[in-house]
Amino acid sequence: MAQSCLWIALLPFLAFLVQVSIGKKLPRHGDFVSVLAIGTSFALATPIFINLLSTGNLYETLQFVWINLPGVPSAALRGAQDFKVTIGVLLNPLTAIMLFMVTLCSTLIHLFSTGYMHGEERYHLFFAYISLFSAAMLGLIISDNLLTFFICWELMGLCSYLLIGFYYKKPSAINASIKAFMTTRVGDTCFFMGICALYYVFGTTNFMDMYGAVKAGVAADVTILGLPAYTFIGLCIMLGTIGKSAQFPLHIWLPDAMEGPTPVSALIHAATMVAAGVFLLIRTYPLLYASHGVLTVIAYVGAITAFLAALIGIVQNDIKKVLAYSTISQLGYMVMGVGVGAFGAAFLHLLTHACFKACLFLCSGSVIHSVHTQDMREMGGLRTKMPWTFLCTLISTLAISGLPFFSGFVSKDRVLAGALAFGMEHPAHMIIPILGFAAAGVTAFYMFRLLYMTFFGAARDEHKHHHAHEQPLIMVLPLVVLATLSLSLWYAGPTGLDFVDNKILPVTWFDHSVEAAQTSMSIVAHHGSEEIHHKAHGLALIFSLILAAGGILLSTAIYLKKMINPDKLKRMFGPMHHILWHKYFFDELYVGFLIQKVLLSWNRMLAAFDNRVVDGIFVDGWAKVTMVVKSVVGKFDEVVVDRMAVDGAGDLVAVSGWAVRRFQTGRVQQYLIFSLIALGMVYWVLR
Amino acid sequence: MTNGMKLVLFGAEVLTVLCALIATFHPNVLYGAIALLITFLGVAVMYVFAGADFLAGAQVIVYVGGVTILILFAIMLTQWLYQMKLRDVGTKLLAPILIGAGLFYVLAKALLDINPKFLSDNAEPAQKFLMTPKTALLGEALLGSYLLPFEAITILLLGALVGAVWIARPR
Amino acid sequence: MNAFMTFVDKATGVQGFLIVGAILFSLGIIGILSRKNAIGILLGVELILNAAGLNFVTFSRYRTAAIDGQVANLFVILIAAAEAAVALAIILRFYRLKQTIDADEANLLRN
Amino acid sequence: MLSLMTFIPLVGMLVILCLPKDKPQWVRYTAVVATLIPLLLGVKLFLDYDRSNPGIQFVERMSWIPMFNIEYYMGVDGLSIPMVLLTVLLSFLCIFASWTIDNGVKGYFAMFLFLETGMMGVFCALDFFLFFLFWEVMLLPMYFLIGIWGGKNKVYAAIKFFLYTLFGSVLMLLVMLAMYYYGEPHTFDLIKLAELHPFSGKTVSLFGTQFAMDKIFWIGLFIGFAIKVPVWPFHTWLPWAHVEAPTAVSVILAGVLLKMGTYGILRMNFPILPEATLWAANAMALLGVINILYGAFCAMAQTDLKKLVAYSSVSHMGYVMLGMASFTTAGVNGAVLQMFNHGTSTAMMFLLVGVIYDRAHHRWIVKPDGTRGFGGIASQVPVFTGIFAIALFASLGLPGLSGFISEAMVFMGALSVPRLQTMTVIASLGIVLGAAYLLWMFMRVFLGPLNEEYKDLTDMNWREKLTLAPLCVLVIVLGVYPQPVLDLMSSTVAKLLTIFA
Amino acid sequence: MAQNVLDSLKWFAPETSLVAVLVLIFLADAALPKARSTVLSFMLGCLGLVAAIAATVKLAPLDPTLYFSGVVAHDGLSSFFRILVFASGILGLYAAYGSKEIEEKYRNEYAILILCVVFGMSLMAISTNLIMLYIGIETVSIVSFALAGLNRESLRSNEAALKYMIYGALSSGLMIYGFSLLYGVTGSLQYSQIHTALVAMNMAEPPLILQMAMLLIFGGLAFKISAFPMHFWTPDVYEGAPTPVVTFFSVGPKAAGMAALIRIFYTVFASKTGETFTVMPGTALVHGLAIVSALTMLVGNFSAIAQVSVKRMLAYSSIAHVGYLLMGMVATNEKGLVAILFYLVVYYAMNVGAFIVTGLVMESRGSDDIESFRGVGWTNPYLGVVMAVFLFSLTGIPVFGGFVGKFLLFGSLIDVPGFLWLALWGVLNSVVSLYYYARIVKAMWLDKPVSASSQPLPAIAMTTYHWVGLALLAIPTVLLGLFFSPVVRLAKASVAALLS
Repeated sequence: MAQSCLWIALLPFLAFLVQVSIGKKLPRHGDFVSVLAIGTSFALATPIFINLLSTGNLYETLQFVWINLPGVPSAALRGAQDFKVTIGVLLNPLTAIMLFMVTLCSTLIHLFSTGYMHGEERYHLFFAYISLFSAAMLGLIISDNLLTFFICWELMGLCSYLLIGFYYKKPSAINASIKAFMTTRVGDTCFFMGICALYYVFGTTNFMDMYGAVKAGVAADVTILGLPAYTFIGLCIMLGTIGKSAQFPLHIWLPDAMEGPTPVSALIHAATMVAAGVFLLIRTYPLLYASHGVLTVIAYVGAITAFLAALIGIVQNDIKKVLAYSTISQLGYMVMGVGVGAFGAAFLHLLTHACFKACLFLCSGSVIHSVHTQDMREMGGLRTKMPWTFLCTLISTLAISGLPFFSGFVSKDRVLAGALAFGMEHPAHMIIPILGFAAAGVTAFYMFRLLYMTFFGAARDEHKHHHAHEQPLIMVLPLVVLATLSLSLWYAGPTGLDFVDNKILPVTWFDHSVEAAQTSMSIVAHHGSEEIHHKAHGLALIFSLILAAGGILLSTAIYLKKMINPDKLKRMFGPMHHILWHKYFFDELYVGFLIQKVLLSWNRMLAAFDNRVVDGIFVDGWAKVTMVVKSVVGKFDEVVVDRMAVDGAGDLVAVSGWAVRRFQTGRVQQYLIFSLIALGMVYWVLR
Repeated sequence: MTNGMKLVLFGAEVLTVLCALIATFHPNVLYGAIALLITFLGVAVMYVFAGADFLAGAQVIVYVGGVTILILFAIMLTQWLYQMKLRDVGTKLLAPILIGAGLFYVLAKALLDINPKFLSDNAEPAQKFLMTPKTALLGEALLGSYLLPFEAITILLLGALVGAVWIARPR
Repeated sequence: MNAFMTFVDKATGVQGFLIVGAILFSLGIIGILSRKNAIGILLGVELILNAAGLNFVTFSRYRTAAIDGQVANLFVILIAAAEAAVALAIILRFYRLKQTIDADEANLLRN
Repeated sequence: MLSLMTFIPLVGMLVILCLPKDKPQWVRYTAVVATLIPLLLGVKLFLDYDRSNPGIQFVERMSWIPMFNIEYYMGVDGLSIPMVLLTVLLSFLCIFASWTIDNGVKGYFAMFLFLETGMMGVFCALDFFLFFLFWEVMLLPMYFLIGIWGGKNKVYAAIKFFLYTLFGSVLMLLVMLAMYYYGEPHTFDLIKLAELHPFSGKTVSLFGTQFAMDKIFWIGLFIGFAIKVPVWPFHTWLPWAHVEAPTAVSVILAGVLLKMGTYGILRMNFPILPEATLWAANAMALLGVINILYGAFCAMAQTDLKKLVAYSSVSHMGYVMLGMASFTTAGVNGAVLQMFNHGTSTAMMFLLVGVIYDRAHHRWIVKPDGTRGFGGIASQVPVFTGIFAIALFASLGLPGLSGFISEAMVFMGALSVPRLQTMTVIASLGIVLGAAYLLWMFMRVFLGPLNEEYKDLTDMNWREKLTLAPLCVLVIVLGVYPQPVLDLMSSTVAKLLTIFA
Repeated sequence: MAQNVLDSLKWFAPETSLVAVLVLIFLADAALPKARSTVLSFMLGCLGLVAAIAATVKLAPLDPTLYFSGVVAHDGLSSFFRILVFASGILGLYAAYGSKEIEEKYRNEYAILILCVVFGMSLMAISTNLIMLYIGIETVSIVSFALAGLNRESLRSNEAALKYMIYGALSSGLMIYGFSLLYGVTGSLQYSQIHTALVAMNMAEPPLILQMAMLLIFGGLAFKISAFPMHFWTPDVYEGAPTPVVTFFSVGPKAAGMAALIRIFYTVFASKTGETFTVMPGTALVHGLAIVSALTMLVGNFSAIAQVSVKRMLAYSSIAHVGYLLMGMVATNEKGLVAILFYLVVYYAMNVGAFIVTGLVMESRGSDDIESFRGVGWTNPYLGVVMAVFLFSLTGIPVFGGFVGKFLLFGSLIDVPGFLWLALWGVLNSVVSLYYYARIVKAMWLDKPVSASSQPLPAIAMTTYHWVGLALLAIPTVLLGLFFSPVVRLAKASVAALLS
């Protein structure tokens, strides 16, 4: 099975190669190659998933030596010993589940794209890129070590860059692409430092070896930059996640990334790539757990992100931007989940979110494709025109809002419950669950706002409304499949409420798998008492339902029933709206100040320094050497000093010319006088 | 040496130095050249007292009879034929005099300071050497130990002659 | 009178000879350095050579009591003559080309 | 074999000098042959090289000037063989990149072949005297290549290059002499010197003060090599030389010549003066970090494509310095690998800049008057854009391409050394900056709306594509599987490290 | 006695052949019409010089001997320098007969004067007696004055002669006065006896008179080799005198001067101890030489930078090279001596080559300014290549002999305690020297053959005569950079006598 994992990742890569080299010449510009490849990957991933379902556990590895360098065996320094990097496949339940989810989503989105991107320029390249992306994502999932994990991670970043900038003639798109790449690169670099530190501490980057080492407490006393090594690594990994999963404060790139084609947004910026950050946290959970402080920081980052992003979602009018902020917010949930120790819940939320968010994006894509605008203020009343799309949107909206019968209910409640339990255990950190719950309410509010503005009410733009139509089957089918997957049916029974074994919301197959995975990852046991957890679950369920309902009701009141005028609200919360509208001024801070003011002027200064000072001293410094000599020989000449700063080469000539003229006067008797004086001076010096 | 002899010698020395001063500083080169002639004669007298009889003659013949006449001839030639002024005007004397004085100071210090194995006048070899006529000795030396320099200087004179003639000869 | 004779005694001894030589040498140097007239410079050169010759003769008499110094002086005299000949030829040629024998006027070649 | 590889270009040069003036095509084909043979021999060298033997192989040794114990001593080990291969490869490709040179064809190719001889010699020579000879031999053709076939400020650039390098090499000359005369026995044999370490613990008197001999030697050698690398603050010749040089020469300059500096440090400073090396390791690492950041910052401010690439070289060579200073398996291997990888990726960059320069006759990202230089040309020249993107991503260290592996190894090595950890973390900023300036450049040149001036731009022709293809392949293959190159060097590096461990 | 003279004459054969040729040229000049006699005089001159070299080689030293009552020595050093000075004579004749500057009608006189100078230089190299040395030096000087003014219708040539004469007269005056003082201190004119006397004096604190003597003698010799501070005449004379004469001046008298300096320094003032020499204790002679060496390099190199006239630039460069040569003296060991000898050989080839090319350019383009060199590489590639070889060799860049010369010089100094700074200084100076040498190379190759006012510049006229001559100079310049052990071995053998 591990070998089929390899093929799962390899097939899309081959498709990429085909597409990029000869794609343009193939019929239909070769889109079928990519679709077939990812489809086959899905077909390969399914048996693995089924195997997991049937056995409840799965553990296989496959290793190759990638780099093997002899070192000095007896070296005291760890780094000077042998350097060996093995790469390979780690197939455990987490892998299997992710593989299944990603291939499924990818396949559907590939299918959707064939319709959505139809007729675009560089159509083949689009498929090449998303194939490469799929390959990288799948490669990341099956990686058994952090190095290949990182490689795939970066390749995804590349694809993200390429795809955001797909419309490369559009300045906003290319700006967004650079922003995305650079912002994530900041996180990636930290992540990479973490990997280096990990290698330094454990001598390996392999996950399983790392788990073992952490369990054994290897090098627990090593410090890096004054921090305990585990903490350093943990923080680095966290920063990697913050970059990739668009967490506060590096979240700014994701909304802009919506400049890319919508399927890309669905696949990369909602379902898979951004979730890779969370997957990273899950993969390295034992290490994070061993460095206590880091998890709490992670929880805070997640909670803050979840809340802040949700708030921005309220004021956005661009349908994709709303979804982008909601993605950030939901990712915040997952990160928070990992942070508070609700490891399984976060992972489950990752899965459910992938389905309903992909569905939402595809729906929005469908809408955009139909009305040719992204501004919700120009939509409205599309319910009738696009019934399937509407239905799917509705289902996913309900799912994301966390209502019963839908998948979001199951996972989000678990995350919130975990957070609440954490808060109850450590009352000092109670703000984390509070932010989480608040975000849940806000989420419900803005998602329904989206729903109402798009599909309900009267058409605001008659022309666009008139042209709107339902999409072809190839585009609708993925919507339907994803919407179906957003039902709680697949996870915890039809309602999502199931009280078995005194547990709320059990997802039997999933829990078993996660438990098995936890065992293999040597995660000892979750902390806190059983009782608190149980209590928290109950409370969380109630709170979240109340808040979600509140959000929906408020939204209905404002946007459907028009009982409250949104503009009035806007005025009422003027400063607040201002802040939200400017997204807390992060862009201004980063781009406007840090990059344009600080960095660029610093660069210009350095470049100027390079030209003037360094050159001035070291090349044109010949002039200075001559100056010294000259001041010994004769008297100082201000003109020459002035000129020295201008051009050293010319000055060298000028200076020496001056000196020579001073002595080589052409009068032989003067020469003799100079000679005799010099002779006398030499004698004087030596005397 | 009697006191009279000493006074003659001393007079010759004083004359030499005075004429050398004139030769150096007199603005008129013609007077300078004539003073130089007297200087040469003074030096020749000193040679005699130092026991260099042949050299004194050579000095008179070569310097006085040759070099100085040559110089005077050159001066006359250039003056009378081309009506040029002989006076040096606007000579810058400060640096040369300082250098010369410094040099003289150091040399005098060095020369007066030496404590070599000088022969006193009364020493036997000194007296013997002083009294021997030098012509024969010089002849022996020139054909003996100094044969090669003696021969080699002919080449020098030949080269100098060819060169001088080539340069001075009108077109 | 006695003091004068002591001085004369000294002056007519080895030190007197040497000092006269040193004076001639220094004056020769001054002459070469200060004379504008090229022939004047030549006078300085002759003074220097005479100073050296005087030294040779003096040392030959007082230091070695051997003929070497005198031979050396003989060569110096000969060379001085040769040098004077070439020098005068050059000066005359200079005079012909430039209508002056002012050494300062020879400043065509300079930096 | 090494001698053949070294001197066949020289023979080619002589042949070219004898060819008639009006047959430029003959000249070019002669140059192709004269570089192809060393390339083929290089392949054979690669195949025959015994990877498990850390010592010198393919030794050619004979007495040359016995009076001074100077030998003609050539050989390769793990440090030099990647450089040798890089040299023969890039030289061969550069002949094609120089195809469009049309004034003074004879002279150009003659000089170029002469340059190859010098480069090969530097990497193969194991006698210090011989090494120095080749080191200087390179200087002359380089001077002419920049000075005659260069750009607008070629003369200034050429003289600056010449002066700088000469300054470095005379210091090296002094150290060489000192090593010979102070060492016991008197020898120029680098291998023997490395075995004996004859300079530790001795002192030398300079300006009335006693200095530790090995440290003085170390500094002298280091400055000589640092100028070539170029280590900040000796780097200012580099942007000039690169910008003014013709394309192929820039390629050689960045691809091979810069590596001579670090190669020299590894060949001499490390094994011969190990104690001084340890003493200076932190300073070296610090200079490396300064290089990384300084180069990156300066690159960001450039508006000339070539200058940007030039400064990026400064930055990238900083990684080599950092890796070397770590004395770890990963670090030093990574440094050597980075030398090779930077050779390929930067060569690509310069070749590509040359391609666009051939067409547009300028290289401005932003013209000096502030108007837009290139812009949006991606749609006009898709193949060029694609290959440029590969080079660029390789250069910014994108995983999967060669630059990443070496950078990663350098960082892994450097972070394994507690004393370097702070610096390493600061240096990691270079990764971010590298991406920043390259992508920003890419955006301004290739993306966005098309600048109408360039709507007639033609894409790369076959010659250019074929020139770049091998490098492209190398960049990708070594990004995926670097072990073939690492195998060449690893045993030698391990042996080198035993001195320090 | 007679037997003794005849014995001595055997050793004196090289010079004798010169004198014979001199007489023959006189006869030819008198007997034949000008057109034919000039060719003949050239042939005869070369023949005589070659014969002299052959004789020197034939006599190549077995045991060091003093002859002619000890005023001259026959040893390795004299053989080596004799060959050098004879070679410089051949080069002088070669340069003159290829140049238009020395007109047909001057050539007989030129040949005679050159031979006289060569004779004098040879005496300088072999003399072991102050009088002999003085005569040698004066022969060289006085005849050189005439040579500098050979172009008697040219004001520049005459001015050069005048300056040379005045400067030379004062310098030789200083020297002969210094000789007289030395004679007074030691009571002898013979080197070996002076040395013995000095050793016997055993001075911890040398008397002032001895210091003055040394200073004045050095002043005279410094004039001959144009070392600081007696270098001022060099650029003016080099610029004014006819180029072939300068070509000759730049090598021959320098070599002879170095020979004299080496002999005086090592046989009079120094005693041998092991591999190195001990210079008279209590004197700062070596330090003085070091300072002079450093200042000579400095003055030469930094003055050369500002020059426009290439002849003048080469004049300053030749001063700088004397500075390098003096480094070998400072080393006071065998290595230093060997380095000086070797460097002189290389210096001959490269400097003469550079001057000959300069002369050619001057004749074709009317000026020796750097501007006149523009594009020479493009109009005359051969000339451009050989000139570049000479110049790079002068800079001291490897594969050229100049590098090996510097290599040996720096090498001789590197392990001499207390003088490492001089080696460093020399190294820095050689970097500076690149600056001006490269300017010529730049003008030749990096500029196109058009003048500043974009007038096309003509190609340089040259004949096979020049082609061959330059090749004969360029080939050793390169070869000495690659295979230098034969010459080094020769130099070692030559200085062996000083060491034994």
